[in-house]
Amino acid sequence: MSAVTYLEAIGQAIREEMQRDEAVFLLGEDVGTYGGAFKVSAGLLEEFGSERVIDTPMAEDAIIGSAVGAALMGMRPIAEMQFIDFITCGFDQIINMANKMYWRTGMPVPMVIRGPSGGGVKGGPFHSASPEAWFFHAPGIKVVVPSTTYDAKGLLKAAIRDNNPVLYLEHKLLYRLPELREELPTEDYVVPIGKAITRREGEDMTVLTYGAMVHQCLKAAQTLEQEDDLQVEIIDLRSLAPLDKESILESVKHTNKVLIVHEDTLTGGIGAELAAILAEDLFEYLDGPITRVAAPDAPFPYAPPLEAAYLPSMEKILAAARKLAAY
Amino acid sequence: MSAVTYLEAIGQAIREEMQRDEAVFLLGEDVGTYGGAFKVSAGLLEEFGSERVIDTPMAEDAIIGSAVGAALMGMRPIAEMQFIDFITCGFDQIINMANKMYWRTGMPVPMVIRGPSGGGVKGGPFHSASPEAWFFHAPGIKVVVPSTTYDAKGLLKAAIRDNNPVLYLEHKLLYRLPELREELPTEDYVVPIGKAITRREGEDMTVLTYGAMVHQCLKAAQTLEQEDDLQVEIIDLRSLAPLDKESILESVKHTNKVLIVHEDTLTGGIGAELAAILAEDLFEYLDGPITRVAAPDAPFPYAPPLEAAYLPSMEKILAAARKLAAY
Amino acid sequence: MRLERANLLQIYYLMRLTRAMEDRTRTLFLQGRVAGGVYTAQGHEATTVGAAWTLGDGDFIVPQHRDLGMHLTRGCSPRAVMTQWLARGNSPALGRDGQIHIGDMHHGIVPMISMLGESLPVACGVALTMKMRKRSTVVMASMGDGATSTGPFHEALNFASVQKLPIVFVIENNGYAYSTPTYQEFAIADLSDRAVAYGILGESVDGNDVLKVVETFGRAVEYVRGDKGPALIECKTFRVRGHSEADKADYVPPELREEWLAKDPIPRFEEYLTREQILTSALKAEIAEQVKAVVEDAVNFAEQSPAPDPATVANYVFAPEGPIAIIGETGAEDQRYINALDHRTGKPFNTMTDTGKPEFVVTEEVGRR
Amino acid sequence: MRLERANLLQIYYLMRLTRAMEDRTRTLFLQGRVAGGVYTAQGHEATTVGAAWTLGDGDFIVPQHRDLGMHLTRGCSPRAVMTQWLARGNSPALGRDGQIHIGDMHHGIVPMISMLGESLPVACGVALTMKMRKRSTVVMASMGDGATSTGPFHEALNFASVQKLPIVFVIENNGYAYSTPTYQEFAIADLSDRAVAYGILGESVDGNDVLKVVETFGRAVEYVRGDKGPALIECKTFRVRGHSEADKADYVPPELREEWLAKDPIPRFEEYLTREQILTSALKAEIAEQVKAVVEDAVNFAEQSPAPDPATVANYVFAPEGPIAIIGETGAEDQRYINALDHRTGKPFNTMTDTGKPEFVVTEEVGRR
Ligand SMILES: Cc1ncc(C[n+]2csc(CCOP(=O)(O)OP(=O)(O)O)c2C)c(N)n1
Ligand SMILES: Cc1ncc(C[n+]2csc(CCOP(=O)(O)OP(=O)(O)O)c2C)c(N)n1
Ligand SMILES: [Mg+2]
Ligand SMILES: [Mg+2]
Repeated sequence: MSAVTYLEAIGQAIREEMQRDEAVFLLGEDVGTYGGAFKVSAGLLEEFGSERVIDTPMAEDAIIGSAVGAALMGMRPIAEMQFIDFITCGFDQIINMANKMYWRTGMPVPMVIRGPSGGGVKGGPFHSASPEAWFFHAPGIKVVVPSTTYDAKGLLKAAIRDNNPVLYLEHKLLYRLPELREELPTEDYVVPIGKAITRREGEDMTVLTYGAMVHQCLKAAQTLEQEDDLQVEIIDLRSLAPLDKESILESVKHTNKVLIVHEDTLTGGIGAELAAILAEDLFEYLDGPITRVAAPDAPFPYAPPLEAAYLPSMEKILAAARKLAAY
Repeated sequence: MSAVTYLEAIGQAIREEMQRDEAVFLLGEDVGTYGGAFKVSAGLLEEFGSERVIDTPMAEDAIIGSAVGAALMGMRPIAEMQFIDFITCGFDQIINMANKMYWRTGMPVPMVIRGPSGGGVKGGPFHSASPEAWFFHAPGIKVVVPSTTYDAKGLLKAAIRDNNPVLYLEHKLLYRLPELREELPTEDYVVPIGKAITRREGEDMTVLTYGAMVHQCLKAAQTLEQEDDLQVEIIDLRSLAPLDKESILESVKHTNKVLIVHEDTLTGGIGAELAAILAEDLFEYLDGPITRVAAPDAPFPYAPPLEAAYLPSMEKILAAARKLAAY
Repeated sequence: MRLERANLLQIYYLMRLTRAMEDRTRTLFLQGRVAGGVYTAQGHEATTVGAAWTLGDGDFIVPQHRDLGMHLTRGCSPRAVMTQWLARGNSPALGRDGQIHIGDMHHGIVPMISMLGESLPVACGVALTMKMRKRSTVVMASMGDGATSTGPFHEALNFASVQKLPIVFVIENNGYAYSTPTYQEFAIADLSDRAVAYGILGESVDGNDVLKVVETFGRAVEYVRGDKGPALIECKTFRVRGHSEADKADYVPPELREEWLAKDPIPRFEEYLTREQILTSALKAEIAEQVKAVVEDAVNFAEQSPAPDPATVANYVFAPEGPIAIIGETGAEDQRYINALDHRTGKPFNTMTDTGKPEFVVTEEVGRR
Repeated sequence: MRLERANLLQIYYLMRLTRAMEDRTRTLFLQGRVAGGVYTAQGHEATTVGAAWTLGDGDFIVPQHRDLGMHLTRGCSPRAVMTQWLARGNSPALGRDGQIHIGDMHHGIVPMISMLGESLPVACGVALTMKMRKRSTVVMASMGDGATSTGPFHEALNFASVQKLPIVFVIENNGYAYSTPTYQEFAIADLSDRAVAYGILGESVDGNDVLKVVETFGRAVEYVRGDKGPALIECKTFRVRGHSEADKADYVPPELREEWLAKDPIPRFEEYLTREQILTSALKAEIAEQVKAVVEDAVNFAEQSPAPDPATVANYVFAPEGPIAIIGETGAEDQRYINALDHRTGKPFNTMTDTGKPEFVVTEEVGRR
């Protein structure tokens, strides 16, 4: 058993679930013969055949809609968006068909929609999306965002076994990151949906973040400890819907300061709801303004210097944390 | 000149703008011969002909995409969604085509997308949508929400004259409400996009709201004055994107308490961003928790008793306001 | 497909029942007892009943808003339909959704949503499952002429054709999409020509002639069941009333409506049955009685049913944990499997049960095929 | 359409220029000087150049990711293309977008987005405007075979057919959608058969034979210009390289690639031109020189161009207030009208200017047709 990448962990989860449960199958563009645009599903067609690993035409609404139909039949489809950006082409099928089905008919829709999300790889305006906020605001679908190789596998298994639509957002920047290589347990495991995890303990402030930004924040925390003698607690949300309110509130109750960091744009992002919850529930506990660091309210840019300026940088995170610490 | 309804004001705005500028035209399902599902565009086909009032096939992506193409040519299309719920069927065309066009190519896309939104008319899960939050979180489109007959006309004229995509959300509950009948100025006027308006002044707390909820909140304010001797200030946001931060901050700075009310679901709604802005910018000013009253995180229900329980009621607003006032 | 006397009478009964249920729904609406919009399909009965009639056990329908006839033919309970129209707490959607947005996967009915066209990709998923599970069952997915203009229509038909899915696509071309006449919807004469774009079987049929409909779909279903890939059948019919009860439909030329009223599928079928001495005036009266009784029973049942509990409005947004059996396979009817019962009510799904006695006598003889 | 000697040479020049620009882009990518993905279209040159060649003043193209040949044929500047590939601050997208997501409404080019299929409804809007403005101009909207599987394809073609819009839809069927072979994309032999679904003109042509392409599109453009409604032309060609430079395309059977490499449109056309004694070896060498010079100029220009200013990344999300003239009408070139200049740069749009001298001599003789 050797260390695997974040990307390999995703492939492992799909393979093991398909081996475990014949109701599980994969469909999407180029997921079979090609093994997926990023090779996430390499080898699956060979192992499971073309009925369970389906190369579809370029038609996101049909991919998602077919997944809904199969899920209603009791299957557990995994619908891949070649890039998560293309989820906008099947938006209605998710919002109105999948999300509202159980609530209005009592019939579960156990399906996963997954695909490469996030920036940092020069993908430009149409291959760098962070679509979580739209679905976070669409009752009926769960949204998970793994930041580690262990979580990538465990959260995907949990998503596949969940009896509801789950949007699984894998971050393409983490796919092959050497520092994320990890030896995974040989035995089957899941990371429960709805549970955040504390990546670093500290008393001076709580940082709420998820996805690739978790690593950015961990680096910042080290600097803050060394240069400012600040102990920053870092909470990796892992699951955005449902949100682990408990862990969030508990942490902020003892740090009394909160910094929210996400890669998605600021206005109306996940950070807005986090801030709103804290401002309402922990009014008496806050010793400083709830601070957010996020991408500016603009589309995602292509040119390297623009992308660098767009994404939340170490500098921005450090500056925000120091300002907050000063309260 | 006689008092007109909110619905008639919308029709007037379209007619007058089409008379004023031949670049303006209307397209959508049943907008011509039928005059629109709610008769908003009654008479326009007769006045302007079938080239400027276009009955389209049932195809939202084509409707919105055609509007984008015409707008790029310098026309000013008004694309109607028969019910705003169907905007999810053209979502990609808005998010990726319209919204990002000016930013990445420098070429403006002067277009309006409008349609009946909101609940309270027994429309059920698919005819009661409040889609503002998704677009509020999609840089490149403006979002306006008229609550009065005067604004219905003035904001639509401003939207048509704007050089960007504008989502104009008319509330179907207000269409023919007798108490909203109003005599409108005979001369041309616009309500500038990006400016909120104070519907009622008060010192005890600020209520931030928009759309049909403005009227609900005004009623609540009266009760609070009579029964609790509370002076509630009510700000009708009118424009969600861009947001009139200035007016919001100014009001809360002198009331020091804020209650946010919207018809859309709670989590990730507009209220989340409002709370986040206030929690960050007015940390020292708040004398009570930022409180939100909104629909629960569930799809929109059909049965009258369920709809009544789902929408923010007078009772809920009063209870929240009283709890907040007690701080 | 061969039709016994009993079958013919059953079909006639179902057409009458469909018409009567909708007439009654309309009355309830006019009495202010139905909230929101009411969509009926007078004139579609030959198409909806005739097409659905050709299906067998394990087959699925993916009906749309004019397809009450399909629901009833596939055994959906009139009581369920009326509880839904009256938004009762025991309706298939618990009052959360209305109209005939009714479905029950355990009985082969996929629930629709208002976004027309979107059910077609879902039909592909159902058929894909049948294929994966090596079944010989088929899916019948219907749509209006208007729905053929939507993107999902194209994506679904194309995907179905590539995967050779066992789906009979039914186009109920009733001349209008709301107020929009077909010539403003598409530039071809026969929508079945769209089959050419997918290399699948395409045919158009007189949708007001129930015998032709049964014959055509009998063949189409057989073809599709034979793994030959999907079929696209256009039924030419007409929406003789408004789009909804709020629509006076004055955009329809009176002579055109007259022309189609004259082609009303029920009298047409009645004529045939009488000519063939299958339908005697006595039997006709008896059937009328039966229909009346079933409709009354459904309305009474619905009116005596409880209103939904407002306290539950935000509940059941997510399905609970637990095993899920594949529909139609071992365990699927087992209540331990969460898709075998409605967890919101703790009761099994009931769209097909409580069919409201007295049932039409002839059905006893032959059952639902 | 009749082609003078000069036209033939101009077409040949443009095909060579297109191939050379892409070869050079690939080298730049391999040198790590192009960020992200690089998509080229070796083998498409006869289709892209030939089709676009048949257009005239005021006509529009709605190109996709394989259509550099259309851009160049319609006069888009090689310099603009290279600044875009190298993400310079003076590129058409100011470095905010990349690849050939280049457009300039003032010069008849609609910018694409990555969501394939979505440009087709936009083409309808452009054509609708031409119709409203009573123009005799046309739109040429292209797509790959894969894009014909999308919902927007269907919605656009249907809407265009109902409105009889002046659009020539071009399908560049290159055998694959990324790694997906056509038989997994659709179940028909000729995509032009999809014209039947819309009652419009449909034709398939050898996309590697530039003379056939010019002839076919010459007719199609004329037909469409004559208010007969849209046309759908399938060009059968092949993507002889990978989907992007990251794709080794080992899913393509070698013999199939060989077969198509043998049909390379450039040598084929060269052969013809030589046989007809239009292309002498001297002229061929001269053209090669010209092409080389233009490409070098474009690369040098791009490399000397400034990088985008990070400080501006969040600027210009919204267009400023001000009058907008309708493209092609009085005032549209007037800089007071905001769509006549790029307000982000304060300069007029420049995708068609700075064409990078020295220009190929024959162009002087005849200009662009
Ligand atoms: C995607 C979508 N867009 C718009 C509507 C609004 N709408 C409701 S019914 C209708 C016309 C449907 O026509 P058709 O498909 O022919 O069905 P019919 O009502 O004629 O049976 C429209 C446009 C809808 N339901 N779904
Ligand atoms: C709507 C959409 N879904 C998915 C993709 C991802 N993708 C990029 S290119 C491609 C294949 C396109 O094939 P085709 O249309 O034949 O064009 P080609 O690259 O072969 O010229 C896919 C699936 C996309 N760009 N757009
Ligand atoms: Mg119809
Ligand atoms: Mg291709």
